[in-house]
Amino acid sequence: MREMTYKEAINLAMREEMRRDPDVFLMGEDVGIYGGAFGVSVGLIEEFGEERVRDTPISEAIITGAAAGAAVTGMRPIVEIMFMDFTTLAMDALVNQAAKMRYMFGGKAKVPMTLRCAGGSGTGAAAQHSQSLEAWFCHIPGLKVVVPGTPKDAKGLLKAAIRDDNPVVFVEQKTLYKEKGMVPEEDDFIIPLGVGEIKKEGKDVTVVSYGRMLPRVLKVAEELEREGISVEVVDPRTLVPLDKEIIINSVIKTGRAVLVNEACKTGGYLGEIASVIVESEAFDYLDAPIVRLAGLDVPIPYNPELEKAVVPSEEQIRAGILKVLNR
Amino acid sequence: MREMTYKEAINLAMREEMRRDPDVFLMGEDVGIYGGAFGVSVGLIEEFGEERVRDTPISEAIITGAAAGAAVTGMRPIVEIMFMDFTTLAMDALVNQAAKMRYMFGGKAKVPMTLRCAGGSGTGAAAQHSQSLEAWFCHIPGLKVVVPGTPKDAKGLLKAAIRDDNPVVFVEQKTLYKEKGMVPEEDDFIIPLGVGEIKKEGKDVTVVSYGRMLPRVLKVAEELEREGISVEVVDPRTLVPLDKEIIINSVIKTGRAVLVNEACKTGGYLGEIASVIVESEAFDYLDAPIVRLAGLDVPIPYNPELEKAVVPSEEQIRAGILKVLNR
Amino acid sequence: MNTISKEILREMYKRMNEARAFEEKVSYFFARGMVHGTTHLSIGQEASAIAACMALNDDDLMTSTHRGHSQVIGKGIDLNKMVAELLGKYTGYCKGKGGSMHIADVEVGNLGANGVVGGGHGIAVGAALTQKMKNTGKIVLCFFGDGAANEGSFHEALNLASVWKLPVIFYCENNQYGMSVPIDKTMNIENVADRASAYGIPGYIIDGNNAIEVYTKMKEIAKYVRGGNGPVLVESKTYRWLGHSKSDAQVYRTKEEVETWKKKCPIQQLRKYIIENNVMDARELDEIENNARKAIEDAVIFANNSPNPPIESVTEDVYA
Amino acid sequence: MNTISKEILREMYKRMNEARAFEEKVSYFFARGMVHGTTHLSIGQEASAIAACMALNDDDLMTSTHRGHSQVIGKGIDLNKMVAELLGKYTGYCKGKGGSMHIADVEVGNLGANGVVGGGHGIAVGAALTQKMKNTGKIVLCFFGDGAANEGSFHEALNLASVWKLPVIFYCENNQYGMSVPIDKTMNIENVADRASAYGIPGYIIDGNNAIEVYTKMKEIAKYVRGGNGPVLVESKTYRWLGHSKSDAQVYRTKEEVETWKKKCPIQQLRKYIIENNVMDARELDEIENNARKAIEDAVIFANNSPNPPIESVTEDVYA
Ligand SMILES: Cc1ncc(C[n+]2csc(CCOP(=O)(O)OP(=O)(O)O)c2C)c(N)n1
Ligand SMILES: Cc1ncc(C[n+]2csc(CCOP(=O)(O)OP(=O)(O)O)c2C)c(N)n1
Ligand SMILES: [Mg+2]
Ligand SMILES: [Mg+2]
Repeated sequence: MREMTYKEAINLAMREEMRRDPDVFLMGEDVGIYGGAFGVSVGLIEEFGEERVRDTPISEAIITGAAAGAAVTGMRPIVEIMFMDFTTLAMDALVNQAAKMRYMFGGKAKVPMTLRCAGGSGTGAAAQHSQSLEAWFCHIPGLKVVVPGTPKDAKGLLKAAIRDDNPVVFVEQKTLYKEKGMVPEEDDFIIPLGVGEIKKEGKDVTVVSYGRMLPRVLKVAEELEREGISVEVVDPRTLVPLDKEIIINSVIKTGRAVLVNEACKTGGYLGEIASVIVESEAFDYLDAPIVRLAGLDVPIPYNPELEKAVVPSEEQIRAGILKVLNR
Repeated sequence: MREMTYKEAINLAMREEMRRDPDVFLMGEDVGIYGGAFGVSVGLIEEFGEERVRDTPISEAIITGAAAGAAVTGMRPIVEIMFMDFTTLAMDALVNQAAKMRYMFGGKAKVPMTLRCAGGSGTGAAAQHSQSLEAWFCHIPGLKVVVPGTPKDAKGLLKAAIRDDNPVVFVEQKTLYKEKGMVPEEDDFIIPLGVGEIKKEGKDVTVVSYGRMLPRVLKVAEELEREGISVEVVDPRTLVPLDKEIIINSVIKTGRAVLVNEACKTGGYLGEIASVIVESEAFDYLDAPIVRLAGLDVPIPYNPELEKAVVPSEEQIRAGILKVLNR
Repeated sequence: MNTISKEILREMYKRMNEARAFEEKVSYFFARGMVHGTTHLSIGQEASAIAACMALNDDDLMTSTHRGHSQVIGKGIDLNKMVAELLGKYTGYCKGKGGSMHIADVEVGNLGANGVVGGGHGIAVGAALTQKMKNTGKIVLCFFGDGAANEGSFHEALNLASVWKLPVIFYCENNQYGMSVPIDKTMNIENVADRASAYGIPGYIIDGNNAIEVYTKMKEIAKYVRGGNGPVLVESKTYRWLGHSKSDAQVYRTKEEVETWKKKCPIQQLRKYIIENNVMDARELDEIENNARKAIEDAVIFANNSPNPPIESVTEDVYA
Repeated sequence: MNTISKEILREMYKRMNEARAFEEKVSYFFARGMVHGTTHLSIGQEASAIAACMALNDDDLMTSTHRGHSQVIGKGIDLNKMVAELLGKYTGYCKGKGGSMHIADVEVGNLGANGVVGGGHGIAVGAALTQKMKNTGKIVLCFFGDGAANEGSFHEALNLASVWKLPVIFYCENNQYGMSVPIDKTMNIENVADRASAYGIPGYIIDGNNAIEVYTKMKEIAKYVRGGNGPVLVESKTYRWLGHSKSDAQVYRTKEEVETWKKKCPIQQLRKYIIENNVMDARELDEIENNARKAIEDAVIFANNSPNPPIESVTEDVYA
């Protein structure tokens, strides 16, 4: 175990996997000597050279399509799309090609590629550089979707994603890049996709959250703990496949659920999680309506105060939890 | 009122709006002399000429971007993207440009464009020509999303979409193109966006459905009626803005809700509708868990029997309704 | 020209006749509503597709298109599995899940037909990247149409392949139309091949109805690409005889135009060449033709006798 | 050459100095963490952007880029509103919602900077289509970078505009790098302008650091485009002096390279030209420079005195 940032953890995961398996390589815009727009791949080109750390032209569609083509012929590409917003340029490659090849071809292909991208607001980058679009990918069978909320999860999940034989969309959180945490250094530390984690145990209310909102939720949960309210915080970590059991069991235990993410509320993945709960046996245990706390249904504005107002604040999370507790 | 097909109703809506307003024009692949892949624009080029019915190169991204650019400078373009699956190639233009321009520019722009596309399976066109991706668009503030389920709605809603000052994604249903219904012929027949309709009144259970599944749901509802079960069928018609009231009021009345659509279940818009219900006062009236009946989480297969098995059948809809009634 | 062996010519003539017979059969099926979905036939384009494939090595790779029957038959394919796939059978290449637009056989390097115009560009580039990184000596043949040359993916693919010097042949089958729209309404230049200069790569124009020319030139081109010189753009001028897909009234072109091109039938041209050059006689060629037709009939019997996919299979193979 | 009026030269020199002063101020703000977000400065590219804009009519349209400050100042802009927007104020062009990357003023034909590389291509094409359909006689200037020329949207846009003969100037500011990657690693050709031939349109190369050349050539080019001859591709060779965005250690290029280009300072070149041709003397020019700096200081005061947007405005203007 060593303390490192979320960014370093991702860097280390790539480094280890590239050392382990010569078929793993990285491509993307400015991933080479620049180290990626957020510095995530710093040092990789020095260790692995230009053949395996490939600066590309600004061509998101073809980079992603080429990853699919390389994957289906035996490589294990990692593609970096600089901002999640620019996956809009790569949707055919990802959704119509990579995600569907295996099924369309009757199971006779596998597409082991990982698409990394940086999601979320909070950096003053405005409407075209700040979206949280994970719900889109979750809606596409054939894709797996991961949103790590801690450095440890980032490392373990990215390694699992790279080793997975399916296309995985790995959504990094810009505002977490510099967050620190203890991270196992063993090469074989893997967090399997589809396994959530109880980030804090509790008994009065379940809060399901992931990614950037997680530290916020945990902070509020600890404050409330001191006030005598016991909050259980569940982090699914992977959105597809979703660890439904861990969520359902927690809600059965607490009888109350608050769901928190940063993405726009309407059509977001919290709707799915809420539905999974109400469709399950947990429905009968629900003592209060489920509360979804999500981003406002607006593009991300530039002004810092407006930008902050778009995503759930600690106060709003606190209020949401108290509301579901009827306090 | 005249009986016509869904396809004819769409054609008529475009024709009327193009006659009324010289700024309205249509562009897309093969929309001219071919009349569109599904024959929806048949005859328009004869009436309006090549300037206003524009065959384009196969370039979805730029057609959509050009629509945004034409709209923001004073035209009211209708773009046809042949299959909904190919909106994957136009997502930047639609999502990062058209949807956000007004907000990013502080309200000083409007983007009155309509993007028509054909969604859904059931025609043997397999995985890349059959998707139902409406949930994606619903997640993007700035876009409106319409999925008409009858010829009448198709006409009234398309006219509203064309007259709307925002980008509207108008999702046509391939398998409904030849469905017939009575359609008002008045030029000023408009169905406002955001207003749902109770397609059949009932008191025992609410079924919310739209688009292709609607005729199926209505058929089952009528059968059940004869068996003494009174089903209310609510069609939101526009998914964004969503007529929450009509859904909530119905569920308050019946105490039970079944949601039916064709799109893949995970991450689909039914999750949003379910959440809207459980977040509202209707939660307290719910006598049973909400049931979502949606497409399987698989790409659309080619074999006709497999293809049928992917979307909710009449039997499954019937079973879902009975389940929520504990029968 | 005479350097093409009899063996190759025989195989070429065989595959071209198989493709023709296959598609005539498919056309028959569709006309009678015996198959569901749609299909895009390449009758008239057999030389363009098949001779190009045959100029490559068996273990080279390819991406095919919505109009891909001749392309995959050119690559060498099991006709039984192909007809079975078209009929949605479990014994088909894709276990009945793909159909006409998604025939693939990844193991032998057929990376799949594609329902998305331009959808194969990225896959071809990626496959070529694999060959380069693994130093396999194999090259990739990327089929696409004139219409696809206007998709952004065309541009990004040719650019990326050119800067990375990837071993891929971008092979445009210019059949003069993208669906109903003639090329002069979708491009402001004479030849698709002229776009090669935008990427600093060679562009070639070949007569796609002349199997001998296609084969000979593609042999040279393949050698160049295999030599590590980077990608090329080849434009094969040809024509589709039938409508774009099953439901096409063809109001956008004249009967005369179609008739002119039918006179340039690629199969008849090859036949003539073979006979005139005394490689085989008419009887031998007739036999090949008959066998081709028979092979298709046999494949239809195989497919008809094949089971449908079990309903449970609908949820199989989404993930590996 | 001497045909450029004193008035124009004065305005050009003024705007170039305003752009320089504006960006130096922005750079200062960022260095001190006084602004949030990021920004892309165009110091060194002022002639390329401003002289191009000024060669067009005031009521012509334009799309700008992430590196758009000089472009919009070239178009003619209210500096107060611009600085206010940069500082996220309610009095800014976008009421504080857009910031550096989204300055727009649709009413005067500035259709907006764009955070998406290549994102302006479609908008420019559509705007040009409006001009053609409404027969306004106006044309559209579409700015983009060398890096953007590798996006699919570049290809689709030039192709569509060329077949529809739309009045748009595709204006590539080739500053040699897309972020950290030099153009020779992202393109296999010498000049972006060479891509014009792929669309059957004229391509021009101009010295983007020479305002006189930019202005003169763009005047001619604008005339051609306004004449209904369809689009053109212009490549303006230039260089950005500073890093790509606020956080760029510039390890990908040498100090010497930067210094060489600084010697070709577009403002100094224009100054020299004006003096040598006796259009204005050094004192006059100094005054323009000082006024430019003062205008920026005034704008900063204006912005600082402006209110932040009210929090309620966060949900306003999503829909019309
Ligand atoms: C991205 C995309 N857009 C549109 C279509 C519909 N479509 C199928 S084939 C076709 C024409 C393709 O023309 P071309 O590339 O010349 O190939 P051809 O059909 O002539 O062989 C079109 C528009 C599609 N399948 N994919
Ligand atoms: C679609 C997209 N991909 C990547 C980026 C990140 N990005 C911003 S500017 C830039 C470089 C653009 O290069 P160029 O077009 O040459 O313009 P320049 O910055 O040199 O003015 C990149 C990669 C982006 N904003 N949009
Ligand atoms: Mg064609
Ligand atoms: Mg550049």
